[in-house]
Amino acid sequence: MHSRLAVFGLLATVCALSFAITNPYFQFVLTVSLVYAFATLGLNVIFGYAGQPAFGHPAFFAVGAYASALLTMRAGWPVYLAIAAAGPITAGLSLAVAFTSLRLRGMSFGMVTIACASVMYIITQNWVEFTGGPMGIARIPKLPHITANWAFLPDAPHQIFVLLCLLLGLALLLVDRMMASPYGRAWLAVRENEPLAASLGIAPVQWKIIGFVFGAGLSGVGGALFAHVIGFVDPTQMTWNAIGLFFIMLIGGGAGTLLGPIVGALIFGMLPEVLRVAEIARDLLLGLILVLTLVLLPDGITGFLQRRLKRSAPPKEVLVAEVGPVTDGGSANPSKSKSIGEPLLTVRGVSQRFGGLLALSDINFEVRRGEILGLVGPNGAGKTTLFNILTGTTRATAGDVLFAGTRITNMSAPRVAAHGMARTFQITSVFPKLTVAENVRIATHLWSNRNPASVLAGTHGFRAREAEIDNEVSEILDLTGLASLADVQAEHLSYGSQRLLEVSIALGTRCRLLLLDEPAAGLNSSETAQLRKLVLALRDRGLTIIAIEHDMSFIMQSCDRIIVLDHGQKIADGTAAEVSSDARVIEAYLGSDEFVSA
Amino acid sequence: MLEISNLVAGYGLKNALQGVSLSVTAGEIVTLIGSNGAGKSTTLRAVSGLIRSRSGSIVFDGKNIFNATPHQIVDAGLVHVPEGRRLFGEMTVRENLLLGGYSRPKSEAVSRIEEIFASFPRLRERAGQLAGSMSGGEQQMLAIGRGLMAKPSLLMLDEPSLGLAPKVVSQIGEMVLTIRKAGVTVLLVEQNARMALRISDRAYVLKLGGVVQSGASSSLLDDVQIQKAYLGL
Amino acid sequence: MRFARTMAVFAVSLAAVTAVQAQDPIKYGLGVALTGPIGFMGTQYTKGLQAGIDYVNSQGGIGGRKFEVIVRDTKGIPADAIAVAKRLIELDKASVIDITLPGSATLASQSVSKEAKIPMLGYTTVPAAVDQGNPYYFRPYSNVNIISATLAKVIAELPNEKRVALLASNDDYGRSAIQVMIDALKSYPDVKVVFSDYYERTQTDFSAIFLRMKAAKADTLYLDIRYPQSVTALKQMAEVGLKGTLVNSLLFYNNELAQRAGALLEGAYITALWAPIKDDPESKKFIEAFRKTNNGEIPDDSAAAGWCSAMVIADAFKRAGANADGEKLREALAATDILSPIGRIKFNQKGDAEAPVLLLQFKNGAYHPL
Amino acid sequence: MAPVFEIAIQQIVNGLMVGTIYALMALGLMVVLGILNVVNMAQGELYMLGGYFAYTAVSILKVDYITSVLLAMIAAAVVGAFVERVSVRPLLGRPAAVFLATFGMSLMLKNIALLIWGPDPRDISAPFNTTPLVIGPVFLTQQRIFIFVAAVVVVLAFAAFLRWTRTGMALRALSRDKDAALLMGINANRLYMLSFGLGAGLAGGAGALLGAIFSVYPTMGELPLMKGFAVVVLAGIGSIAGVLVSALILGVTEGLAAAFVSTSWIDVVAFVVLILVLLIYPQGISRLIKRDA
Repeated sequence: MHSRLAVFGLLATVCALSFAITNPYFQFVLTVSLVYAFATLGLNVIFGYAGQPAFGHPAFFAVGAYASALLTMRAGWPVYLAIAAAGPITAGLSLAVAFTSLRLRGMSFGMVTIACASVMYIITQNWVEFTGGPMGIARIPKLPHITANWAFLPDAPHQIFVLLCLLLGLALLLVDRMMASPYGRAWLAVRENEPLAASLGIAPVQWKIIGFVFGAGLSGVGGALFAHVIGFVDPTQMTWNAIGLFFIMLIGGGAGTLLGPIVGALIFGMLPEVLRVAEIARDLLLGLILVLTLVLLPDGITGFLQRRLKRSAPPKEVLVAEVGPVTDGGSANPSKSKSIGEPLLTVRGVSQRFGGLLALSDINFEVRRGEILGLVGPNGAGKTTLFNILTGTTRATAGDVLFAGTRITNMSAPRVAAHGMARTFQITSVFPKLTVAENVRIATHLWSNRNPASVLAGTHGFRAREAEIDNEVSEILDLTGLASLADVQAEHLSYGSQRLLEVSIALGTRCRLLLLDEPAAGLNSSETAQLRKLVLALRDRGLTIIAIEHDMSFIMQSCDRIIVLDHGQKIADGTAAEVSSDARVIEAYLGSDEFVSA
Repeated sequence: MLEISNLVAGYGLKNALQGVSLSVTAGEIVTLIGSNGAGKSTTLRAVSGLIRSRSGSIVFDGKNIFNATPHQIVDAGLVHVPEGRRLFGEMTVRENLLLGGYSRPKSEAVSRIEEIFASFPRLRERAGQLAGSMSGGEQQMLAIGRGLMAKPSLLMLDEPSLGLAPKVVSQIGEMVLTIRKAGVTVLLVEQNARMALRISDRAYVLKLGGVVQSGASSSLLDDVQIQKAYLGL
Repeated sequence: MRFARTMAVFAVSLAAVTAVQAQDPIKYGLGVALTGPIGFMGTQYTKGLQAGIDYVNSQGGIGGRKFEVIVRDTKGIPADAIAVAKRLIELDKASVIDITLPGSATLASQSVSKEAKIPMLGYTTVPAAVDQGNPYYFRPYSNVNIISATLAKVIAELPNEKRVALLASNDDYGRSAIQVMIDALKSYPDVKVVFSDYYERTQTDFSAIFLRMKAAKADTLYLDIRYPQSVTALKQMAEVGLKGTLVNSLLFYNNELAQRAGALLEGAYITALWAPIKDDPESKKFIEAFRKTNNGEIPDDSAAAGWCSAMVIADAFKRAGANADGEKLREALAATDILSPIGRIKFNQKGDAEAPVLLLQFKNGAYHPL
Repeated sequence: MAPVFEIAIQQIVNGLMVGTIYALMALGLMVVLGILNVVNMAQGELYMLGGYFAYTAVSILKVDYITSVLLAMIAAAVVGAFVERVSVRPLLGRPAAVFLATFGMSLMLKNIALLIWGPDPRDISAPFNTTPLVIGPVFLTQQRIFIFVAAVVVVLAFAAFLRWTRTGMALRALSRDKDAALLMGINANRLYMLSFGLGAGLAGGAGALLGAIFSVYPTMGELPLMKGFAVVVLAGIGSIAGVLVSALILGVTEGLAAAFVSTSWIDVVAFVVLILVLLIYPQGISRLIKRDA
């Protein structure tokens, strides 16, 4: 909310500023910078929010420029209609690029987007009949006046300026609305933690593609405006000279924020013009400024200003969740569950081979509705591998998994999640840069309203669902005792609180079966006690739970049943008392007695 | 020889170690035992410089090695054989050993390989084989041999028995004793508590990032406390 | 050495920026590609222009006012050129602008000159430059149409079978050169174009092209390749055993090329905008002035174009008065009729001087006018 | 023999030669990508500097051509190490930032070259007989054979360096398992710098070799960089043989495209091949590329 105000304040200032500037050259530079802001906004979606190094993405700016130029000049479309059409056209082309490149990840993905940008460049350069080739397209109609007689906006430059500010405001509203919807949350989730996102039903590739295409659409509109502002477009707009500038603007301004792309476009968009004083040494300075910005301002100008403005920002202390109302909720009764029902999960003959190593061998068991099942065993026994197979992260070599009557063997992680299974990870896995509440809100993805029309229009149904999500998030945080930390960034939480946050995230999915991977590891005794209460309370609410744990007191006191794995084999299955007296179990844990001191 | 006091270290903002203090005297075998997540491996990683520590002190052979870089620590004669062996599986046994002696001049490393082969004849047989294609026990042997290449005065072994058959575990135990006989001090992290306590002189029990108990290994061996730390019985 | 020279240009431009307006000079705003792939051509043009302006100033300027050249680098990027044109007009208050190289930059920035009603020059031979509906643009040089017509006539008169292969650079200039050439050759029925293609400015290997020309049995070769790429190309032509009469436009006139690939060039027909072997008084004056300001360096055709730009503008101000506004200057320019190193400059309706080109033949290791 | 086949054979031979140069560029990119997990956007400018260094050595220091190539490799390596120190080390762990910082370095290096050597293309004069050798339908010049042989020698030398020397092993170890490598007493920062230096040396060598056939100018590195990228993505990280094969495939494909399609489209060939391979074998390529950002 705060940044939204800042953005519109900034735009209003820029708008007002335009009246103070009378020199047409400065007006021109400012106008072009405003147009660039559309592209940085679009780039920000895929690079800043979804975190994908789409280095070739700014080429879509030029695609939009060509689309609108050709529509007006070849097909005779009205300028504003052509600009509006440039968005979807660019988005359509970007879909093809996204499909080819987003199969790769990280730097390789980045390089392929560059390759795609090069292909587009060569096509525009050589398809002379269509694009005009290296000559470019000249005499593109300028943005027409909306009305000849606006009393308060007499001259054309101001009209266009105000119009651009309004359009940019509209684009910002659009981005803002997306970011406050399941779309934005999915992008952030993919950026912050892909495996966790997948476990919450957010298919990473699909959401990257959506972000890529949405961003390209915005850039395309920007490019179209650019074409009609400067009246010319040619293939050099697709070369690295142009592409690099967009990245300087976004990173310099602050990627991943609402304000950053606008500030970056305004400041760094004008920079090359300011640097004209250096004449032919201009690139030397531009490169130097780029390197210095990256080194000295890692989160751009906006990040730097934010830190200067509120020095308090990153709390030095590690924040700890207070013991929540878990004690009051549910019957914190350590006794056995009363209502153990029919089987919810059936594992049949699951085996997993990694190269020559048999990590799991013919595992069979059932989990009944409302049960808490403990999964224990020494390091390397195959417990986490089993979890990975159940949740679709790893494909089993053999065997079958049935969940609530559906065969989920080797389904992808997001699809397993959609069936109602959620998990936590052995190594703490949260969305570190987001707040506690945002973390949990992301997890509601599967049951949120993702209809694009409802999101954009902000329909009643959409708002009602978002309110329901907010309610559920605060309910979950109350339950897990994190309510007081709702606005703290997850990375600033104590380890114990992060463990609780993981459980909270899993609960956000409204799952039926919860898999906990070493939830108590590293917790102190009071935190462990709190966790135990929470687990029991969840069981009493009807959730079925499987927990991997090394803390035996936790397992003994919480679980209805315990399965012991060793070297990939199930060596025991029974109640706490049965398991703890099993000779094979003791041997597995303490080591064999065979060793004779030398 | 190694003196750790009040060491605080961890990953990200979490402190996996919350003030660990322990010491190792020359010629000893000292073992660290404790449940998963107790901070055993983190202690070794902090000592060898793989993670940065936040506070405390680490003194080795009279030198302050707190937050020194890993190669400085290796140069000082303190070598860490990591959990899971971490061999370079696509390189041969000989190449792995050669890398183990990276801190030494090349000629010295080459002659040192012969010494390692003399103590581990099995490795000589496999010298040209890819490390990744050997059995678990052989891999562990290579990992230890690779650690010895740098001529350490103190060798830190992290879970050498992990994932090995009982018979091989006992061989590893013997190997550790042989190493000590050759004059190398050993700091051993083990999950296989019985084996570790039998071959070591002293032991520290870690829980939640701190030392909860320490003493002569023989006295800890039949202690109920240890059973508790492991099985929660 | 090179560094010192570049720094000198740099210093001159800096000085131009910061120059005090003591004598209130007439400002000539030049936006040119000094960096980027065609930076070396832009640099030559700038030197020629500066030599011309220095010459005019040494003759006392116009009505007591001297000229000042404000140089701004466009990197050869049209979008940059538009910003430069705006800046030159609105901030530097130039009375005339000159957006030179590449042709697309000249094209792109014409709308700026038209809107501000400021006369504009811009060195390019691309035909479309004068078709932008901008009455303020003038081109006091030759153009591709004239060059191609000249060469087409040469080709038609050759005793060959006249199987023509065309090759030019894949940029604004090369694209229009080939298009116009094909059109020009259409009026000679016995001439057959058997091959045409474009090469990249960054291209290093021409052997595929020459092999294909050979396979097409071409005997008359129109190769628009710039030095030093041309040396490589000529060598590769010999490598693949391609033989034929070379018929070329501006780009094969180069003394260094003659030195390094002389034998390969033997018999070639070459057009040039201007060449230092010209011995008319205007050319002599130009060469002398240029060598004085550039350490004895011999100017090339790009430099000659720069010199002509200076002469045309000085003449127009002389007739319109030193304080003429854009409109008056435009009128004066339209009435231009002067002699210059490239010949008589007189603009047609479109503002195109259509200056004649020089036809040369390379024989016995030297260029000879025809 | 039909002219079509003659052209095809000639172009296959030419493509193999061009491919070796691509391999040099790609190896430099790969060694940096494999070890630091970053993309060096200044690689093209190191290629360009290689050309200028060789030019300067031949025309000003008056050394012979082969010495100048070696000098160019060393000088480019020094610049590469400098680039690592200035624009990569402060940003380690932020691959996208490193990408842009090296892009910034590329802008600066291009501009510096322009200020030092000026915008005119320069020629390295190399002492080769220009009369071509004719073997059946194939024309070859001494210079091209030299470039091919030199590039292959450099690739093999590099492979031997990685395979047989202890430093080479350390580099491989660092790219496979950083922590384990550190525990061997390997100084990571020094090797990071070394890997940049090596990559730069390879690029510089390529620039010096090609600069002798074609001219040297400030923007000459842009295209080879792109080709290097294409080869790296095609080949995947970790296999020198894979890089060499991919580079040769790319070179030959481009050569044939130049003969039978049009020269103005050849630069698209690299990228279209890349995209097609990705469409058909997305798994294969992803599997080959081991580490991601």
